[in-house]
Amino acid sequence: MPEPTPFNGSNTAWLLISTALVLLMTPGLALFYGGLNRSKGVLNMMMMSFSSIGLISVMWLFYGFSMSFGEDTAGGLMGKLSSFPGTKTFLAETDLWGTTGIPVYVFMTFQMTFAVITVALISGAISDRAKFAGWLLFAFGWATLVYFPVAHNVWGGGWIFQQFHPLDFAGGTAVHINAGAAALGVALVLGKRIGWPRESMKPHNVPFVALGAGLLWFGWFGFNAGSELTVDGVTGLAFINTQVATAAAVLGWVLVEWIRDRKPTLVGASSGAIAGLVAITPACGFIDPWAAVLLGLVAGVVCALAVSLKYRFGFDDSLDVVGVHFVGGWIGTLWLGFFANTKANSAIESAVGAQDGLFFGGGATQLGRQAAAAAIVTVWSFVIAFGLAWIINKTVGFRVSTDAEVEGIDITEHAESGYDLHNPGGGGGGSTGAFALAGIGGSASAPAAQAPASESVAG
Amino acid sequence: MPEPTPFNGSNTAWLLISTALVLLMTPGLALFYGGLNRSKGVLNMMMMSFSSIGLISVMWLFYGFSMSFGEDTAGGLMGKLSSFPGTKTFLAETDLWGTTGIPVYVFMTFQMTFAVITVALISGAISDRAKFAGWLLFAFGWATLVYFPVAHNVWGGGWIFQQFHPLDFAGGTAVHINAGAAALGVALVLGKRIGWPRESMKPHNVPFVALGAGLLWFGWFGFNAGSELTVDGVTGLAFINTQVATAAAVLGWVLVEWIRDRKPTLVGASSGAIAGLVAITPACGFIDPWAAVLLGLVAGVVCALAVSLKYRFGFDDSLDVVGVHFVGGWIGTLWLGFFANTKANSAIESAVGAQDGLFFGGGATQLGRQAAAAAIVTVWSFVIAFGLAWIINKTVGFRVSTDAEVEGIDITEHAESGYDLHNPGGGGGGSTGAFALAGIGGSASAPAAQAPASESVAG
Amino acid sequence: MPEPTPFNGSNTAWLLISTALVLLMTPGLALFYGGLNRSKGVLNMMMMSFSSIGLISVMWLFYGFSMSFGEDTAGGLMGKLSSFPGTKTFLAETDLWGTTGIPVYVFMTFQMTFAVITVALISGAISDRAKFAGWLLFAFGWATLVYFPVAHNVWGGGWIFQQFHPLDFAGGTAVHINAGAAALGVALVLGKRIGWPRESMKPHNVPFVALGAGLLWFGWFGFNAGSELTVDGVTGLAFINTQVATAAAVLGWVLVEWIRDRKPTLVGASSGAIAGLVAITPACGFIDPWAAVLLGLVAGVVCALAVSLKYRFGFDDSLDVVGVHFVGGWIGTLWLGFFANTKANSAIESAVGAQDGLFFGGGATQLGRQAAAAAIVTVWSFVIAFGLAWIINKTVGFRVSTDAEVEGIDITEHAESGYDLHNPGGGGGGSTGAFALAGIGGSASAPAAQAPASESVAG
Amino acid sequence: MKLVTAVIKPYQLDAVKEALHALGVAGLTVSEVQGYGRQKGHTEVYRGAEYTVEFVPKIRVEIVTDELDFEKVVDAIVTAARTGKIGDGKVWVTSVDEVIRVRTGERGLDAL
Amino acid sequence: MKLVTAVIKPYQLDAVKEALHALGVAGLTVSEVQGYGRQKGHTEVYRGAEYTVEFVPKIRVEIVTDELDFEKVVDAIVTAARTGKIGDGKVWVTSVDEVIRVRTGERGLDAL
Amino acid sequence: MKLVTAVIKPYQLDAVKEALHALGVAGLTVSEVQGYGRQKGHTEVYRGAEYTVEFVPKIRVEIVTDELDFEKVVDAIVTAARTGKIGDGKVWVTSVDEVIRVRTGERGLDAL
Ligand SMILES: Nc1ncnc2c1ncn2[C@@H]1O[C@H](COP(=O)(O)OP(=O)(O)O)[C@@H](O)[C@H]1O
Ligand SMILES: Nc1ncnc2c1ncn2[C@@H]1O[C@H](COP(=O)(O)OP(=O)(O)O)[C@@H](O)[C@H]1O
Ligand SMILES: Nc1ncnc2c1ncn2[C@@H]1O[C@H](COP(=O)(O)OP(=O)(O)O)[C@@H](O)[C@H]1O
Repeated sequence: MPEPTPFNGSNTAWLLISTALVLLMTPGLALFYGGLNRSKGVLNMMMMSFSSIGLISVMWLFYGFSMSFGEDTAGGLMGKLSSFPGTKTFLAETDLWGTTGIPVYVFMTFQMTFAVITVALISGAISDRAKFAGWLLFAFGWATLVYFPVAHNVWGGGWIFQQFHPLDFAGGTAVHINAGAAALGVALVLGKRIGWPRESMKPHNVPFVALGAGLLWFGWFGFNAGSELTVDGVTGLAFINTQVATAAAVLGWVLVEWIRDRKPTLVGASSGAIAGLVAITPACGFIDPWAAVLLGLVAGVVCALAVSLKYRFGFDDSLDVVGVHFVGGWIGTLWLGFFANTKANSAIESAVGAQDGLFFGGGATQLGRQAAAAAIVTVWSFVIAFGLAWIINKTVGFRVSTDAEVEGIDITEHAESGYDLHNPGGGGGGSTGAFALAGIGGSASAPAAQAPASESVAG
Repeated sequence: MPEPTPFNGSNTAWLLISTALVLLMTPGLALFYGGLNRSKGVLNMMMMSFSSIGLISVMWLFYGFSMSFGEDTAGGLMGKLSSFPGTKTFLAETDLWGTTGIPVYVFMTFQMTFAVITVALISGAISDRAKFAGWLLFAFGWATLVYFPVAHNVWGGGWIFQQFHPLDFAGGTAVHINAGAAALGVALVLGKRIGWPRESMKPHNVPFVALGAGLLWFGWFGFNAGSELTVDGVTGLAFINTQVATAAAVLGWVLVEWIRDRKPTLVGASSGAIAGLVAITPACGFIDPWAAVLLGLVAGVVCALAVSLKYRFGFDDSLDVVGVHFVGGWIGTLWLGFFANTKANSAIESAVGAQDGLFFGGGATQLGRQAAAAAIVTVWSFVIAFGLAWIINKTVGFRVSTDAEVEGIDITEHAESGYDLHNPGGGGGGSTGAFALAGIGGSASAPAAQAPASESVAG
Repeated sequence: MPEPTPFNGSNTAWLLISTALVLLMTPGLALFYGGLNRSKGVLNMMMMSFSSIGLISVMWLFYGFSMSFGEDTAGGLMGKLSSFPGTKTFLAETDLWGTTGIPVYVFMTFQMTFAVITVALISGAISDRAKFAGWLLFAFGWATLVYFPVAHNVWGGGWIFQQFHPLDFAGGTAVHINAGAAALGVALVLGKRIGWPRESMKPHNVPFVALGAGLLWFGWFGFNAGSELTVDGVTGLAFINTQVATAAAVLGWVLVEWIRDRKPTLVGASSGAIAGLVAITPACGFIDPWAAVLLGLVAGVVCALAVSLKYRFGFDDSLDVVGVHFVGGWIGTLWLGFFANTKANSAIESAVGAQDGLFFGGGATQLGRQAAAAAIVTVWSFVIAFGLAWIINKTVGFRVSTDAEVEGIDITEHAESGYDLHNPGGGGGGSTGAFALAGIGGSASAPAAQAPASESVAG
Repeated sequence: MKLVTAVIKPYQLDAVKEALHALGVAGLTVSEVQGYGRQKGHTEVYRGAEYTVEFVPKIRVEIVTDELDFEKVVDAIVTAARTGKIGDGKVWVTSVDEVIRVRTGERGLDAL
Repeated sequence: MKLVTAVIKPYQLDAVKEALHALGVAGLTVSEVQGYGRQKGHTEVYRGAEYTVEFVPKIRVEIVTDELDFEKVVDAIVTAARTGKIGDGKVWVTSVDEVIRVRTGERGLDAL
Repeated sequence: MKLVTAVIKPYQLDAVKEALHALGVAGLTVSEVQGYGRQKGHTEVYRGAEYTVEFVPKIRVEIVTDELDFEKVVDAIVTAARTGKIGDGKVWVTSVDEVIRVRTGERGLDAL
C-alpha cells in the first residue's frame, strides 16, 4: 500500500455518507426483489437480502477485508488474513487508507457494503424455492471462495489486476458479472419453480418495485461516485455519468417494450434503471458523459431483450439477475475497451496502468484485457457457485418440498406471511376487511395463555 | 460567469450529497402521488414521474443546462445553447462553478434534478386519464419552452432577474409556481375524471402517501440547503428553516382539519408537510427561523383550505398540485416581500440586489418585485402549458377513451397492474389469498411456449 | 460553552447530512411501527410519529434546545430558557458550537431530530387505542418534563453528568432507556387492547416493517456517527461499530427464533436490527469493533427473549418498545462499564471524565456510574409518564371507546383508512378489484355538490 | 321467499343500488367475484412475457325478497345493470325456506 | 339437505364458530361480503371532501347440514351472532339437492 | 335449472376450469373463501408468540347449468379437483327457479 497522507476531512465525510448510501441499497434491493416476486414468497425474498447484511458484515470484519485488501498472498489470488485481523484496532493517526487521507475503518466499512449487496444480488435467481439454511450456507461459501478473492484480484492489486490491468471503477466485473454468473449457477442447480413458465408469476407489488429501484438509484451514487474515494473532479464525473446513463437506460428499456409489446411498463422503467446503473458502474469514472448516455441506451435496450433468454433456454432465473446484472455488467465492462478516455481520467493510465479505448486511439488492447478479466471472473464464479449449490443440495438440501412450494415459502420456511390487510378498504369503503376485523388470524398460544390479567388503570 | 476560485472539497461533497437527495425526491413524489391515487391508476401515476427522470435528465445534459445557465441570449430570455454543449467535456482544473469551488458537472447535475422534479410535479393534476405518449410530449415541450428559460430568468441572471431582482432561494417561483400554473393549464384541457366529483376518489394507499412525504422531506434538505451551493452559516439557516417551517405547516393543516372536519388525518399531515416545504423553498435562506415557523403555519392553514377550490370552480386538479404547489409557492414568494432580512443573509443585497422586506424597513419595493416575477412566470407557464396540451390533445390525443378510463389506465396504457396480492392474509390467516394461490393471474405466452424443458439438477 | 474555534466546512457538511439522516428515521419508524400494527390502526400509528415531528420541532426551537443545551440552572437539572431564545437569530461568525466549528443552528437542528424521534418511539406501546388529542398532550408534557431536562443532564453537562460522568455516545440512556421507561408507564395506564393477548395481532404489512428497519438503519449512521459532531477517526469507529453490532444482532435474534420457534422470520431479522442499533447507540464511539460484534449478538439474543416478558407480566406493550428499546438501551449502557476503552477513544477520559471499563482495567467504577445514571433516568421517565398519562386519561380521556376500538381507530379517530386496493389483482388477474372499480368507496359530499359543471376542452 | 343473485359489472353497482332503493328494498349483500364467460379478460406483459388474464372482476349482489316482489327486483336489476355490452352478467333466482333477523330473531317477511 | 347462509358481524365470527363447534358441525365456509341495510356505514374525509361509506363489512358463513339438524344450526348462529345492535345480520336457509365430498366422492350425509 | 357450487383447493382451479371447458360449460363465477374442516390450517410465529390459523384458503366455483347436464358438471369438477388429500373440498347442488342474461334479458337455457 502507498505511504500515508494526512487525514482529509471532506474525503472522509464523503466516504462516510457514501457508505451509508451503499448500505441502504440492500434494503432497497430487498424491496425491489420482494415486489417483483409473488406475494407468497415476498418475505423469503427479502429475508435473503437482510440475512446477507447480517452474515457478510461480520465475516468481512473478521477476515473478508483482509482477503480482499490485505497484502498479496497465494500469488496474488487473495490477501493475507493477517493483514487486518478483526480483533486488532486501527485507530492510530496513521491508520489511513493509501493516499486518500481516509481512516482505514471508513474504507473497510465502505467496501463491506459492497460485499453485502453482491451476495444479496444472487438471491433474485432462486425465489420461492430455496431453503433458508441452504441460502445461508451458500452465502457464506460463495463470499469466502469467490467474492473476497475476486475483489482482491480486481481491486486489491491481485493477480488479475497484475495480468490484465482491467478497468472496473465501481464493480462491473467484481460485483455484477460476478453475482450474475453465480446466479446462473445456483438457478440451474435449484431448477424451475413449479408451474414455470406456464403459469403467471407476475410481480405482486409494482409500487415496491419502483420504490426499490428509486432507493437503489439513490444509493448507487455512493456506490459509483464514492468509489473515487476522494472528492474531486472525477467524483463529479462518476456522479453525472451515473445519472445520465441510468436515465438513458430507462428510455431504452421502455422503448423496447413500446415497440415489442406496444405497452411501456413501470416494471420496465424500473428494470431499465437497474440495467443502466449496472452498466455504468465499471465505466462511470472513465468515460465522457455523452458516451455514458450512449452506454445507458444500449444497456437498456439489450437487457430488455436479454431477460427473455431464460424462456428460450429454459432456466428459471426468477427475477432476471442474469439478464440484468450479468449482461449489463458485461456491456459496461467491454464499453471501456471502446470509450475509456485518459483525458477524462488520467488515473486510467497512472493508477491502473490501463489504456485508452479503441475509439480513443488506444487500439484493441484494453478491450482484450477487459474481456479476459471478465471471462475469468465469470468462470470462477459460475463454477464455484454451481458446485457449492450442488453440494448443499445433495447434503443438507437446498430446495424446499413441492407441497411447501405450493403452499408458499413464507409460511413454510418462515412461519409468517407478507400481508394481513385482508380486503383492505372493505369494499372500497375504507374500513378494514371483514376477516381482519373478525380477528381470525389465529389465536395466540402459550405466552398468551400463561399471561395473568394485568390491572389496567384505564379499564 | 465570475472568475474561478480554487476547488473546494467540503462544498463539493455537500453538493454531491445534496444532488443525490434531490434525485431521491422524484421517486418519493411518485410514491406520494401514487398513494394518493386510486389503485387502478397508481402505476401510470408513478410512471409519469419515472419517465421525467429518464427524459429530462438527458435533455438537460444536451441543451437544458445551457438554456438555463448559459450566457444570456435573446435579451436574457434564455441562455446560449453553445455555452455548455453536452458533447464537450468539462473536467479541467478550472471548470468550476462561479465562486463556489465546485466542479461544473456537480452543479450541472444538482440543477438537473430540479428540472426533473419540476416536470414530475405537474403529473399530479392529470391522474388516471392521460395518454402516456401525450405526457411524454408534454414533458418534452414544457421543459423546453417553459422550465429551461424560466430557470434562466430567475436563477441564470436572465431578463426577469435583471428587471425585478426577485428573491427565490430554492425555487418557489421557478419550480412550484411554475409547475402549479402548468398543472392548472393541462388539467383544464384534459377535463375531469369520469365520475368526479360525485364519486369517491380516495387515496388507495395512505402509508405510501406518508412515506412519500417523508422521503420528500428528507430530500428537500438537499433541495433547500443545497441551493446555497456552499457550506456556511446560511446553509445552516436554510436547513433549520426548512425543518421548522415544515413542522409548523403539519400542525397548521391538521388544525384546519380538526376544526373543519373534526378529524385530523394522516393525508392531511403529509399534505401539510409538502405545503410547508413548498412555501419555505423560496424563503429558507433569507428569513429568520421564527418567521419561518410563522410562514409554515400560514402555508399549512391556507393550503388546507385552498385544496377545496377545485370543487368550487369545478376543475379536476386530481392530486391538488394547484392547491399545494401553486398556492404554497405564491405564499412563500410573497412572504419574502415582508420578511426578507439582509441581517440574516447579506447576499440578499450583495448577490441578488434585492431589499429587506416590508417588516424589516425595506418598504414595499421587494414585495412588488416578488409579485411581478411570480405573475410573469404564472402567465408564461399557464399559457404555454394550456396551449401545448390543447395541441397534443387535438393531434396525437392526450386523453384516454372512456372505456379505458373505466377499466383502469394501468391496464390499458401499461398492460400491468399495481398489485397481485389478492386477499393477502387469506382470511387474516396469513397465507396468501386463494386466487393468488390458484395462480390464475393468467398463463404465460409465447416466450414460455417456446421454452424447452431444462434439466434441473435438483428436480 | 468552550471558546469558539473557526468555522469548519467538512464537519458542518457531515453534521448537516447527519441531521437529514436522523430526521428520516422518524418516517422510517412510522413505517416500521405501522407495518407491525394491525391494518385497522396503521394510520393512527404513523400519525403519532408524524405529529411528533410537527410538534416537537417547534417546541425545540422555542425552548427545548435551551432547556437541553443552555447554561446550567436549577442545580444543573435543566438549561436556562434564556440561553437560546427562539426569537433571537444566531448567525454571527462566532455563533459556532463549542470546538466543533459548526454553526449553532446546525447543532440545534441535529439535536432537534433526536428529540423528535425519542417522543415518537413511545407511541409503539399504545397502538390502536389512544385518543389522538391525548397523545399530543402526552407528547407535549413528556418532552417538556422529561426529555429536555434529561438531555441536559446526560449531554448538556447537567447534574447527572456532574455526579456520574456516564458514557452515552448517542443516546442509550437519554433516548432509548428514556423512551422505553415512558412506554411502559403509558402502556400500563392505557391497559390492554381488546382481545389481547388471546387474539392474533400480527403485523399487517411485513415488507413495511423490513423497509422501515432499513430506513432506520440508514438514518442511524447519522444518529451514531453524527454524534461525534466532527469528522475524525472516532466518527469512523462509531460508524463501523454501528454496522457490525447491528449485523450481529440480526444474527442473534434470528438464531433465537430458529432454536425456539424452529422458524427464522423477517420480522425477527428487522427487530434484531433495531435491537442492535439501540444497544450500540451509547457505545459506538467508545468500544472496539470486536466488542461491538459481541454486544450486538448479546443484544439480539436478549431482546428476542425479552419481548415475551409482556405476556408473562400481562402488560400490552403493543409493539415491544420496552423489550427492544428499554432492554436494549440498558444492555448497551452497562456494556460500557465493561468494554469502554480509552485507547479506542481518549475523549472517554478527557471530555467525559469517565474511565475504562471493567475488562480494560478500569475496575467497576464506571459500571456503577452507568447503572446509576440509567436508573435515575428510568425512574424519572417512568414516573412522570405514568402520572401524565393517568391525568390525561382522567381529564380529557386517553383511551378510545370500546366500539371505536373494535371498528378501528383509523376510522374513528382520523376518518380515513389505510388502504383502498380492495381485492387488488382482481383474482390475481391484475385488474383492480371489483369493489374498487365499483367506486363504492362512498360518494363525495358538499364540496362536490356545490361544484358547477366545468368546461372541459377535451370532453 | 326468494333469493335473487346477480353477477354484474362493478361499475353498474351504483345504478343497481339506486334502482333497488327505489323499489324499497331494505337491504342487500354484495361480494367480489371473478367471472369467466363470453367476455374475454385482458393481456398483461411482464418483462417481455405476455399473460392473458381470463377472469373479469364482477360484483355479486344477493337479495332475499318475498315471493311476490322478486320479479320486480329481477327486472330492476336487469334494467339497471344493462350496458348492452358482452359481460353484463347474469341474474338467478332460488327459493328460500326461511330467513331470520339475527338481532331480533324475527322470521319470514318481518326479517327483511 | 339444507344450506344455512348467515351474514354476520365480523367480530362475532369467533363466537359463531365456537357455537357450531359445540353442535358438532364438522366444517363450514366463510367469505367476506359488504352489507347494506338499516345499519349505516361511516364517513371519511379526504382533503376537505367528505365521503359517506354506505357498505359495512360483514362475514358470510355457509354450512351444508342435514334436514334434521338445520334448525339447531340456525338457532346456534342466531344466538352466538347477536349483539342486539342494528346490523347483526341475517340467516337464510335453502334446500340442497345433493352434496359430494371431492376427496372420496361420497354423497349425502357421508359427505359432510 | 341447477346451481352447482364447489369449494375446492386453489391450485386445482386450473384443472377444474379445463374440465368444464371440455364439457362446453360457457361460463362460471369464482370467488375466494376460507374453509374450516378436517384439514387443519397452519401455525405462524410473531416475536415469540405462536398463532394457529384454522382457516384454509379455498376457491368457490359457481355454475348455473340445466337439469340434464348438472351430473356431468359435478362429476367433471369432482374428478378434476381431486388430489386425494384431506381438504379437497365439497360440491353441492341447489335448484334454480330462473336465470336471466342481463345484456339481452333472455331467460332459461338461452341465458347460459
Ligand atoms: N353458467 C354460468 N354460471 C355462473 N355464472 C355465469 C355463467 N355464465 C356466465 N356467468 C357469469 O356472468 C358473467 C357474464 O357472462 P358473459 O358470458 O361474459 O357475458 P354475457 O352474460 O353478456 O353473455 C361472467 O363473467 C360470469 O361471472
Ligand atoms: N334483503 C336482504 N337480502 C340480503 N341481505 C340482507 C338483506 N337485508 C339485510 N341484509 C344483510 O344483513 C345485514 C344487516 O342488516 P341491517 O338491516 O343492517 O341490520 P338488521 O338486520 O339488524 O336490521 C346487512 O348489512 C346486509 O348484509
Ligand atoms: N358442512 C360444510 N358446509 C360448508 N362447507 C364445508 C362443510 N364441510 C366442509 N366444507 C368446506 O370444505 C372444505 C374441505 O373440507 P375438509 O373437511 O377440510 O376436507 P374433506 O372435504 O377432504 O374432508 C373446507 O375447507 C370447507 O371450506
